[in-house]
Amino acid sequence: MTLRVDDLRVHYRTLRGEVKALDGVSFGVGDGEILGLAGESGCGKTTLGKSLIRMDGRMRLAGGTVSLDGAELPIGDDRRMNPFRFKRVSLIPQYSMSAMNPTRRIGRMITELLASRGESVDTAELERRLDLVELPRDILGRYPIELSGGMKQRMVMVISTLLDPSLLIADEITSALDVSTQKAVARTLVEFRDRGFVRSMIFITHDISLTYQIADTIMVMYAGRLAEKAPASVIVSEPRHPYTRMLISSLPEVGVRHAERRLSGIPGRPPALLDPPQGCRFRDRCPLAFDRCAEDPPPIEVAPGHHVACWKA
Amino acid sequence: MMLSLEGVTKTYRVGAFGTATLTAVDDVSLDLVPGEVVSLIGESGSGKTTLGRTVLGLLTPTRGRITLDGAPARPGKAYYRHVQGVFQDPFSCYNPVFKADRVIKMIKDEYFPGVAASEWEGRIEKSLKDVGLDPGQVLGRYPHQLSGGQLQRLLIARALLLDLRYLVADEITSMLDASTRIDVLNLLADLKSRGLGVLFVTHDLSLGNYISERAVVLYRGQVVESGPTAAVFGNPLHPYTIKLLSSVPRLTARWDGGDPAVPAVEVSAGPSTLVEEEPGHLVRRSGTTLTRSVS
Amino acid sequence: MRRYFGRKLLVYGLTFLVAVTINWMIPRFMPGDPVQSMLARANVSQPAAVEAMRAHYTSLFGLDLPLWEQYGNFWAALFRGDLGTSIWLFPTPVTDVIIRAVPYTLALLIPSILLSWWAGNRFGAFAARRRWLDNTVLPIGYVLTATPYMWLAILLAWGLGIVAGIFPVSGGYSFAMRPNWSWEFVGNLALHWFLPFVSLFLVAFGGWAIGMRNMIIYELEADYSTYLSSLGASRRLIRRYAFRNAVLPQITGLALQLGVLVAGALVTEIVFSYPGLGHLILQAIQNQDFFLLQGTFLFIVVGVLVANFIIDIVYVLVDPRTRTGIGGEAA
Amino acid sequence: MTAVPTGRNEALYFALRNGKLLAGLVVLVPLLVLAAAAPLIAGGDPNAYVATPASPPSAERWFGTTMFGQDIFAQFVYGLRVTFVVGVLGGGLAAIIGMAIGFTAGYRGGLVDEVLNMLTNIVLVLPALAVLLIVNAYLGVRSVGVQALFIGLTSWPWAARAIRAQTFSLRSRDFVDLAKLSGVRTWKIITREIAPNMSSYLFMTFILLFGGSILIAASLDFIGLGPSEGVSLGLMLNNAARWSALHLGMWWWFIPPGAGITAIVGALYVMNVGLDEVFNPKLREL
Repeated sequence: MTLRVDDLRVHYRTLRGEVKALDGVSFGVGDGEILGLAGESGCGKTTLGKSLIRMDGRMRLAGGTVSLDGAELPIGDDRRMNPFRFKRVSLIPQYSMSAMNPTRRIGRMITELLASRGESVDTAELERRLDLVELPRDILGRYPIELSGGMKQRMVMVISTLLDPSLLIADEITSALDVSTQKAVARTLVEFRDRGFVRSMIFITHDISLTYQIADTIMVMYAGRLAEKAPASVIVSEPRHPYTRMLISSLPEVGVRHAERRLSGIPGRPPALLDPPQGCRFRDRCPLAFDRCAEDPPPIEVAPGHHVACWKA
Repeated sequence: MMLSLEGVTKTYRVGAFGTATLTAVDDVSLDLVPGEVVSLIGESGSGKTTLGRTVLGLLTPTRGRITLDGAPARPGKAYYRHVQGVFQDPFSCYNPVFKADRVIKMIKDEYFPGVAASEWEGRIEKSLKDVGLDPGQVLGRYPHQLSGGQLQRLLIARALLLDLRYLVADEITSMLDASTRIDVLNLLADLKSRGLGVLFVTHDLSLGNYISERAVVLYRGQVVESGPTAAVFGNPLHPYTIKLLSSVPRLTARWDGGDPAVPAVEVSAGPSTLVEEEPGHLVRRSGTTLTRSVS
Repeated sequence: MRRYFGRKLLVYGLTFLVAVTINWMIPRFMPGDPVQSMLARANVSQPAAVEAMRAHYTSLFGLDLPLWEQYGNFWAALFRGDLGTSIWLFPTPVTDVIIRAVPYTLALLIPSILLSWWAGNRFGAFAARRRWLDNTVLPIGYVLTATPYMWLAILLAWGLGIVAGIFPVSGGYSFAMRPNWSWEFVGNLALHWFLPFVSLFLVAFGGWAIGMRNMIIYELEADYSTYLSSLGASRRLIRRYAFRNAVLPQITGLALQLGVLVAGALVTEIVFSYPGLGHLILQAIQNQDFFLLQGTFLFIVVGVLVANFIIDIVYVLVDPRTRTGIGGEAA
Repeated sequence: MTAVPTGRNEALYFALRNGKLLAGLVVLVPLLVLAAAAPLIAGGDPNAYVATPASPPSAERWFGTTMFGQDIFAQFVYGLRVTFVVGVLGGGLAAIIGMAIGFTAGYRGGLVDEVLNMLTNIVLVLPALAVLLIVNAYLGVRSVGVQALFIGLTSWPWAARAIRAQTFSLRSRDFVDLAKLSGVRTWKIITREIAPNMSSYLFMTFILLFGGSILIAASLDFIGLGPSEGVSLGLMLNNAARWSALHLGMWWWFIPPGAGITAIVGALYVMNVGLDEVFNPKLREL
């Protein structure tokens, strides 16, 4: 098990109080595993991704532990976390288009970044990886503004994985891309894993169909908690949590026509996390809800590798 | 009442002193009829949004014309009474310093200054009901207090207050969550069945496929394929459409099942024309070859 | 890039044209016969000077000539370097008077602008995100930028000059001395230079420090800073990048502030009777020497334009984005 | 955690809790009151010769007298009046010109923008004080109003530039398109849709222009090109310098006017930062 997260709680400080963005999440990511983290806006998936590498100033670790390769990750301590970043945990951010310093040549920026981490550039390896993602080698002598959007995206992917981290967090990296580019990027991520540039990966996206294409396991989150986690094909074909089921059945697949089959969404909105309700958080929107749902449903392993947090599962 | 586009072209001047031109939309012809959803499908740079904005009169076509019921469309109250738009980012559509229902008040001020308050309230209520909104939940609130889905519905309700015939829906669901966007799509479909014509602009093929009667695929400003949705999606003929369809992530099949042999999309520099391959199903072919190679 | 400089030069050229036109036109707005009223206002005792004025004004306003010809004559005189004759220092040509004063003004302006810019940026960047420094520096910075240049000059002259008696408070060098290249004279020059310099430096310093502090906070929150932090880059590297990127708008800011800085130098010189352009302006006003005033005005405008252009060049050298983006060489 | 109100009250809520804004007001409001009440406090003519010349501050003459025996406190409070008037008129006029040009250029774009931008850049690089020197020297400035007029006419460019940039980015927001689709006319879109979105920004621009006008006016007065009638803080400095207050050690003559200007302008700047924090949630300290 590469990554082990136990009862992680992360809160956002706001003027109105603490928003419990992550409220007790536990899961693991195995060696060589790509975990797809799916959910709708506000479910805590981005918070989870950020927590594992760098919390921003408004985030606070409220509890729980994270361990990577058997060692504890001091995620709540910015300074002690630093040695782990880049080398053990790395990130491909949402904002690849603006992730590089606009006034430095890319090659120089990489050299300086590595030097500040006490590493030096393995030019041959770097060039091999540029070849792999089909970037010209002279890109290192260019400024970010000279690159197209797709090139920046690939360049950031190469930079982030340069030190072969154990865990890579890819946060919504395809959401701004066209479908054809999205496919190429997603496949490159798989290739990075296959070649051992990264050991395991958390692929965060709101698009379950896309996650399904590359993830080994999919974890669906709802309102700061885990709803369901299972092998990708199981999530898609035999979801057990009512939220997962309703979510998947609301997706119009190519071939589904309104005239033939009218899909429906999930009525209602997720609860506010400033003061989340007791019990199952999906209760208000759930057609199957019953008395017991007033108690928190713990995630239960209903089948090997298939965890569901629902009393009806 | 038909909304038709004839040879609409939009070019921008770019570069130093406008020496270079960029053709965003290239000779697009299209008819919209009541009770039909036409989806305009394309990736970024395809010109779909430019075309949508041109139909709304927010951009002036460089060449070609847009007519409503035979009369040339001119931006102004007369045209906007019948043709309205909803855009991608619901939060950007509302002036953040005002309450959300200001979009409705604007319609009252500009179109119905004489209507009595009580009657107007009744109209608002009806139109909110039509889009599935509870007046108590949306009126008098600030935009940030409402969800993306509610905001989009409110914009549609706003348009319905007018004598609306056509709606340009530009990526209206792409900022919404999966569980709510389908309801907005269903709403469009319902309005269609009540006689509204919808131009549904999207990059998402599955959404276009879900609600539209006809589909138009745009690539670099040109229509590369158009026809009945079932034909375009069931039997795509242009290499670009085929590639696009194969790239869409699906829940029924994984990519690593292997790609179909996708022919390279030729960037046709030479002249090309739309050829009718099946009844109503047009495909762009370069002028010289008329072979039906891909199927 | 050629287009970038082309536009800039066009603006500067037009600005110069506007400045010259203002210079030519303003006297025409004086009520009544401009020549008469000008002569009436000038309290000149020397008859020769009055004659010179009359001759110049008549050629300037050339009452019988059509307007465009008058305007043309004005430009022609300008290109000959003829700005008229000073009334105050009759019969020295205005150009000579100005050229004698310019070195003093430049000696004040250039070091105070460059040093305050450099030090202010360093200090602002250092103070940003260090709570107690931020809370002390910021108010001081605001008070400094809000201080009228002449008032700070007066305070310094009073405190360090009159009360403490360390520095002289008047003139460019002691009355007893004649300009020469001895160490003694240079030392004397420096002593007289110091207070006006410090006064200019301090006011400008406050502004740059505040500007930098705000810019660097913005840069430290930019995506590239967040990305570098996420990859565990050292604070030093992140701050270095942020500083460099925050300096760019400060360069533009320098161009925007030039007018204010020059104005500051003028009034500071007046306080210290420092023999630069500011001093000339005061004398010109007190002696109703309009030629001198107009000549000084043109000199200042040209100086500011040249400085602007230099800043433009520096900016292009420092910011790669202007080179690639504007040059249209982007891949 | 106390409850935080929503919407418009939010701004007021944070304004009342913003130290910088309050500190600025604490300095500014008393000065404003003093200026408004000048005739009540200081009698009719601030330039009247009322007391022993060159006497230092005393219980009777708080700020002492000039070397001609004028009451410096009386001059100070009347000078404050002029300073505020110059700030409001000059800053106000500059703000109006800046808004007119900024909104037009930013909203219309294209050729209109090119031309206005060129004009803005020209006035921007022209050193304002130098222009004012020439204009004032030739035409003579008798009243504060005329002085403010000239200052306003020369100090708008940066404001126009900033407003143009803001308008430019707001213009492409969808709510502007939506207003167009509602048939709202252009000027109404600018005043009702775009301007309210930057009202805080416009207000801050005005504050900076206000402070800037005061400083320019003070410099002009100091050089001797100020209004020929009345009294102003800059003119007091001019008199003090001209009559060698410095060498005579009459510190009470030159300290109050400069301190007055610094206090007003400094308070405005600090308030500006405070307002920025009030209106911009990102800057609010947690």
